[in-house]
Amino acid sequence: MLDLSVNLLGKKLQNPLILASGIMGVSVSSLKYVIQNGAGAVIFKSIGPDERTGHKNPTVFSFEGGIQNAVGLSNPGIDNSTEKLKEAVSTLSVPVIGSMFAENVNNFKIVAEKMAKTGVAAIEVNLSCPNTEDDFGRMFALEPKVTGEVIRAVKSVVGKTPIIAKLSAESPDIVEVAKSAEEAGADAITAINTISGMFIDIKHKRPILTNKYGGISGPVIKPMGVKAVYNIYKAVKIPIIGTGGVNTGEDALEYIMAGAAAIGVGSGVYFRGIDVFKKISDEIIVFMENEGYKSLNEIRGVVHKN
Amino acid sequence: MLDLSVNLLGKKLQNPLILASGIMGVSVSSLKYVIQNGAGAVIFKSIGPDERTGHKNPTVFSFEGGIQNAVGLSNPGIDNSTEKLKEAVSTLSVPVIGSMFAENVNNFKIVAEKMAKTGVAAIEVNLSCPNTEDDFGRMFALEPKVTGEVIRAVKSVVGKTPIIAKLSAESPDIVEVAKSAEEAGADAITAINTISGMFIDIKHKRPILTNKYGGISGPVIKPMGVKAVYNIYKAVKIPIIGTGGVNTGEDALEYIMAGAAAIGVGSGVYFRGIDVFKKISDEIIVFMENEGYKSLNEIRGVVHKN
Amino acid sequence: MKKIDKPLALPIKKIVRESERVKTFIFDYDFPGKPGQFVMCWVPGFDEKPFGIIKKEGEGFSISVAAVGNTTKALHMMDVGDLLGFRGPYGSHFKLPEKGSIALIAGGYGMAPLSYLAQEARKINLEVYLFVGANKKEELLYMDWMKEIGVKVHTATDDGSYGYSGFNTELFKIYVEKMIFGKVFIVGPEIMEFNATQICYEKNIPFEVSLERYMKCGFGLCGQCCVDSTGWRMCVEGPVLNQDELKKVTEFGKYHITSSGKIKKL
Amino acid sequence: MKKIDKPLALPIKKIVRESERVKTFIFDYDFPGKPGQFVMCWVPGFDEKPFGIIKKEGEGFSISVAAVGNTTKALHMMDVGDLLGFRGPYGSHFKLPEKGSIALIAGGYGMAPLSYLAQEARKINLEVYLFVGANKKEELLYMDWMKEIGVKVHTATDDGSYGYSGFNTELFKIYVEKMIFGKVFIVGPEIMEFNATQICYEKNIPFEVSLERYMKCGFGLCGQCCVDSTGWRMCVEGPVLNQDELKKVTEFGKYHITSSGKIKKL
Ligand SMILES: Cc1cc2nc3c(=O)[nH]c(=O)nc-3n(C[C@H](O)[C@H](O)[C@H](O)COP(=O)(O)OP(=O)(O)OC[C@H]3O[C@@H](n4cnc5c(N)ncnc54)[C@H](O)[C@@H]3O)c2cc1C
Ligand SMILES: Cc1cc2nc3c(=O)[nH]c(=O)nc-3n(C[C@H](O)[C@H](O)[C@H](O)COP(=O)(O)OP(=O)(O)OC[C@H]3O[C@@H](n4cnc5c(N)ncnc54)[C@H](O)[C@@H]3O)c2cc1C
Ligand SMILES: Cc1cc2nc3c(=O)[nH]c(=O)nc-3n(C[C@H](O)[C@H](O)[C@H](O)COP(=O)(O)O)c2cc1C
Ligand SMILES: Cc1cc2nc3c(=O)[nH]c(=O)nc-3n(C[C@H](O)[C@H](O)[C@H](O)COP(=O)(O)O)c2cc1C
Ligand code: FES
Ligand code: FES
Repeated sequence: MLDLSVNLLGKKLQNPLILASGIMGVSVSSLKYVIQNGAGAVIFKSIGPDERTGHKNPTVFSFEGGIQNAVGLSNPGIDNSTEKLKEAVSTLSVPVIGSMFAENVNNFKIVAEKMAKTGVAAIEVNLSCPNTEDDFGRMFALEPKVTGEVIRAVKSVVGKTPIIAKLSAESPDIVEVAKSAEEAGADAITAINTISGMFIDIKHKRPILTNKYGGISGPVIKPMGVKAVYNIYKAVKIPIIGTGGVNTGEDALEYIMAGAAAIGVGSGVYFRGIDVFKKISDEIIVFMENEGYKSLNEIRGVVHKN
Repeated sequence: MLDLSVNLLGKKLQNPLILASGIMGVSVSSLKYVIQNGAGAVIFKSIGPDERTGHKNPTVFSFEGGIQNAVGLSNPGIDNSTEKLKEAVSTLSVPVIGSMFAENVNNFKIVAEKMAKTGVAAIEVNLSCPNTEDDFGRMFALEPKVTGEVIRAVKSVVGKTPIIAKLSAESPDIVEVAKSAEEAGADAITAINTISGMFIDIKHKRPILTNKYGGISGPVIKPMGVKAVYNIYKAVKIPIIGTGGVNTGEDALEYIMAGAAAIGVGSGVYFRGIDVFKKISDEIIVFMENEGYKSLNEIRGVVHKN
Repeated sequence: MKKIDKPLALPIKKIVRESERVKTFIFDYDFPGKPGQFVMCWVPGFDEKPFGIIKKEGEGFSISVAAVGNTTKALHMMDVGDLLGFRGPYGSHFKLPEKGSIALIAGGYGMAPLSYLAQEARKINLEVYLFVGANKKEELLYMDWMKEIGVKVHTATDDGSYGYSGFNTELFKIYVEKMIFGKVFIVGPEIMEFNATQICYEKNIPFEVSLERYMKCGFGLCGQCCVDSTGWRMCVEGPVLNQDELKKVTEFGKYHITSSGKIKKL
Repeated sequence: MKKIDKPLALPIKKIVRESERVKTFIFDYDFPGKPGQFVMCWVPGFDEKPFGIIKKEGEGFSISVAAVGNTTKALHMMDVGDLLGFRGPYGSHFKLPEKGSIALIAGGYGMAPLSYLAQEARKINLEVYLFVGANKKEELLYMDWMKEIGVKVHTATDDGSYGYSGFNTELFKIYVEKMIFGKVFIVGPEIMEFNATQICYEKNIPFEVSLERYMKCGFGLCGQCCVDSTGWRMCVEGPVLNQDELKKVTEFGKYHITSSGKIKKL
């Protein structure tokens, strides 16, 4: 029998498709809805030390082949979120991963410690939001050293909870950053986050987003994501959650062949609907049947051999 | 009367659309053909110290919304090119800009000196090719300091020939790089070059390009280009040739409103045909007529005021 | 129906003051959209907010906006010719029965989507009974238009300045005892909606309600508008829900999520 | 006609050895393309090269490849079921007259596009005279197919092992004196093409020739295939040029550009 299951950080996922952070993941109900539509695991929207309402709209829009967003890390703050995380962990049928951000090492520790206690399957450390430069300065994931520091600090307070470092293709040093995260104790890597850009409305004569810049996701960033995963795979031993522009089974397979252990799906919810998870799974199955594969292990990283 | 002309580096261009380097610009004839189709100026394909045949095919293909290429800086070498450059300068009806690359400061000087003597209107220094890492190492344009060194060296040997520094959005420090180039004497900035990525063919189970990675151009990189121009415009006084994903008048206007003095057009030749230059000019004119503008000066950088 | 997902700049063609708090902004553009669906309207320099789409016969499209906060007040300051940005149409829409009588229960700017629905209903010759509530007479919208197209208008004002003195839901309750409505359509403040749906459940009348939640993306990605306990997105699976769907929305009439993601009681 | 611009992986369905140096690779896929157009064929691990497209009646499509260098030799080593990647169709195509007689002048694998053209010409009942040249008898391609569809085949071999002894252009010159061809189609080594076009110019016969240049992108971007003095791209405006267009191509029969961009004499 054809098997799409993967083992990730000690958990078994029925399929490799993980809801990416910031999409849908605001409540237990919304995650449940995503799971009903076929996600193998889910990641909550990033949570920080304090409540944030985020940027003003327009914060999200879509263009040919992509989404641009500068939601601005809106979230209720960790203290308003722990109950929700616990409820999610205890009621949802797939592994629930928390996501966190902060503006300095100390706050990373505070949030991580509280989040770890909720029992989440893992904590994804968002080091790569491109939309909060004005509030928080340069993203952490640009620098190997800074990334290592944050991961080490987080690791020191989370006990056995696995840590995932979420990286950015905006760093030309992404491979070094990944290595540094691994060295600091990260248990997995997510690559990539959105890539920053600007759209101008020539009639309004201003950027479309209130934040002016915004992170770009969807198909247009897939080649940058695949390249990142391909290179990181060569450099680290920890698993990689390949993320960025996965809309179809073919997209997912590109990442898996580049070496991804699992796949993050975000904008695909817009491009193909909430059942994007089911659709991608089905498409992967068709491909594997045609090619005579039984398990994803047979094709993971296969590009490195050719 | 509506006027699309722009002054750039002491030359008057009938319109702001400049053929980007590496597209069509291999011979005097090919440039003449581009000019017949409406380009306001042309840039030759980058020329280096020695002859290079470039990477093996596949070196170029197109996907939804973009082009990927790793031509690999094929060129006949500067010594086989000076006659061609001179002929272009003396026979073509618009400003002819040379483009150059090299693997170290010394060779940059050698090529630049020879190129300057051909009488080109300017020399674009390609510091940002993402496709020759294996041969040449990391691109120069990632680092402000390295960029400054190269530009200073080039400036020292070219006499009065204006120098354009061609930068990459792959550098998170692109604004610092631009400032450093300006300080070192660059007379203009081109932003941006292609952005590196990877496409895997899941049936072949290998990257499509022989070079594995390749630079991505076309509509998908426009938001990164516009952001770069917007930010560089705030930081430097020298003119910017906004390049990346310009297929339509609207695209060009986004760049101009972000602050671009002129516009590079490359992949648009594929997406809209060789007459892309005429088409874009016409579209800009329609917009300006509708909005009642008489000259591009009225809208250049206007986004910074809103 | 093609969606526009990147804001489309459109100049205001005409502005109509409907009441003290509500203005209608008319655009010369055939924006797609069915009754109950909404557009995201970008007011440059302020914010981008959801408004019900109205396509009055002979016009492009329009939105009717109550000035309640910063953005809507800024919108009220705008002039003919000024540009707004539009995305949409988003969300589910009302489904009319093929024949018979329907009732519309409207509170405040709930009249906006329901006026468009009334027009479509009258086009196919349904009997349309409107139960509209407002604080006072001056707040009632589209009365002329509704009468013109043959809608049977029943008004209720809090101060009794026009029609029934009290809530429109009370008025509806009186009529429902003596009349048969094939379907009821409800849009207004959530408490009004809640009361109206209770009546319909009691009387076993099929209905549709538009459930407004805070919107960011408007197209199903950010999760901001998801409701308990189904997780449905009010910008995709909603805002229009029917009587069976609504039963599963346990938060209806109780609470919603703020823009930071916190729970706020009604 | 939809183009495929990202390599499409297709398994080889059948391989036919046409001659010592030429094999035909057949694919079970209805690739678009007209006679004279070409595909870019990716031989994974080697290179991606241009080949004329052939769509023989009843087959998907095929390419006939002469083993001349690394890539084509690698291609010759491949088996049924192996995958190749295809982009295209690219370039201009031959335009047949509506009636009358045409002559095809083919050298080497020039027979590939001309065989497909011959098929299309016979479909509309044109008289087709083929003047085909090769070193020796064993190098002649598609003789059975051509005869089958009613093409009048005239062969010339350098060693006289089959038909006329000498060049096919000489043979053509003999026929042209006594026959009237409405149009001539020429594909082969550039020197053969040059000689053939000289005859046509002299006799004032309209013709089309396929002018091969080194190709990289195949779709008009890289400039690799541009010719002097027009700057036309042989992957877009060419490879098929007519007698008037060809006059403007001053480099024809003289030189071309190598993959580094240097000029190389014929
Ligand atoms: C599906 C839908 C259809 C709507 N149709 C109309 C309409 O046709 N006419 C009309 O006048 N109003 C309509 N609204 C409400 C309208 O969006 C708000 O009045 C407007 O956003 C207020 O913005 P503000 O900045 O002026 O006020 P604020 O001070 O920001 O907010 C006032 C109140 O408006 C609501 N609100 C604010 N922002 C949002 C948001 N992004 N999404 C949803 N609700 C918000 C909240 O209840 C808030 O308390 C609709 C809302 C939804 C969800
Ligand atoms: C429009 C066009 C149609 C063609 N159709 C056919 C065909 O139907 N059948 C066939 O056998 N051959 C055809 N060719 C020629 C074929 O492309 C070359 O034989 C092939 O590229 C040789 O590659 P190689 O690696 O085996 O040999 P190499 O050793 O690389 O080259 C041998 C010779 O082939 C030519 N060549 C090599 N690379 C290219 C290239 N990228 N573009 C153009 N020419 C090149 C050059 O003349 C070179 O000297 C066509 C060429 C063009 C331009
Ligand atoms: C609307 C939106 C909000 C997002 N919010 C977050 C977030 O809070 N934290 C985070 O780590 N990533 C966030 N992301 C990035 C996604 O998790 C993902 O890395 C990115 O969108 C690329 O994947 P995709 O192309 O599948 O969308 C967000 C993306 C979008 C589109
Ligand atoms: C096929 C191809 C070859 C290129 N070669 C060069 C080059 O030699 N030198 C250079 O500076 N840029 C080169 N570029 C980059 C372009 O000049 C341009 O910066 C980039 O393509 C973005 O613009 P576009 O989106 O309009 O194509 C090349 C681009 C393409 C597509
Ligand atoms: S507003 Fe974003 S999902 Fe509904
Ligand atoms: S092969 Fe690139 S332009 Fe023709």
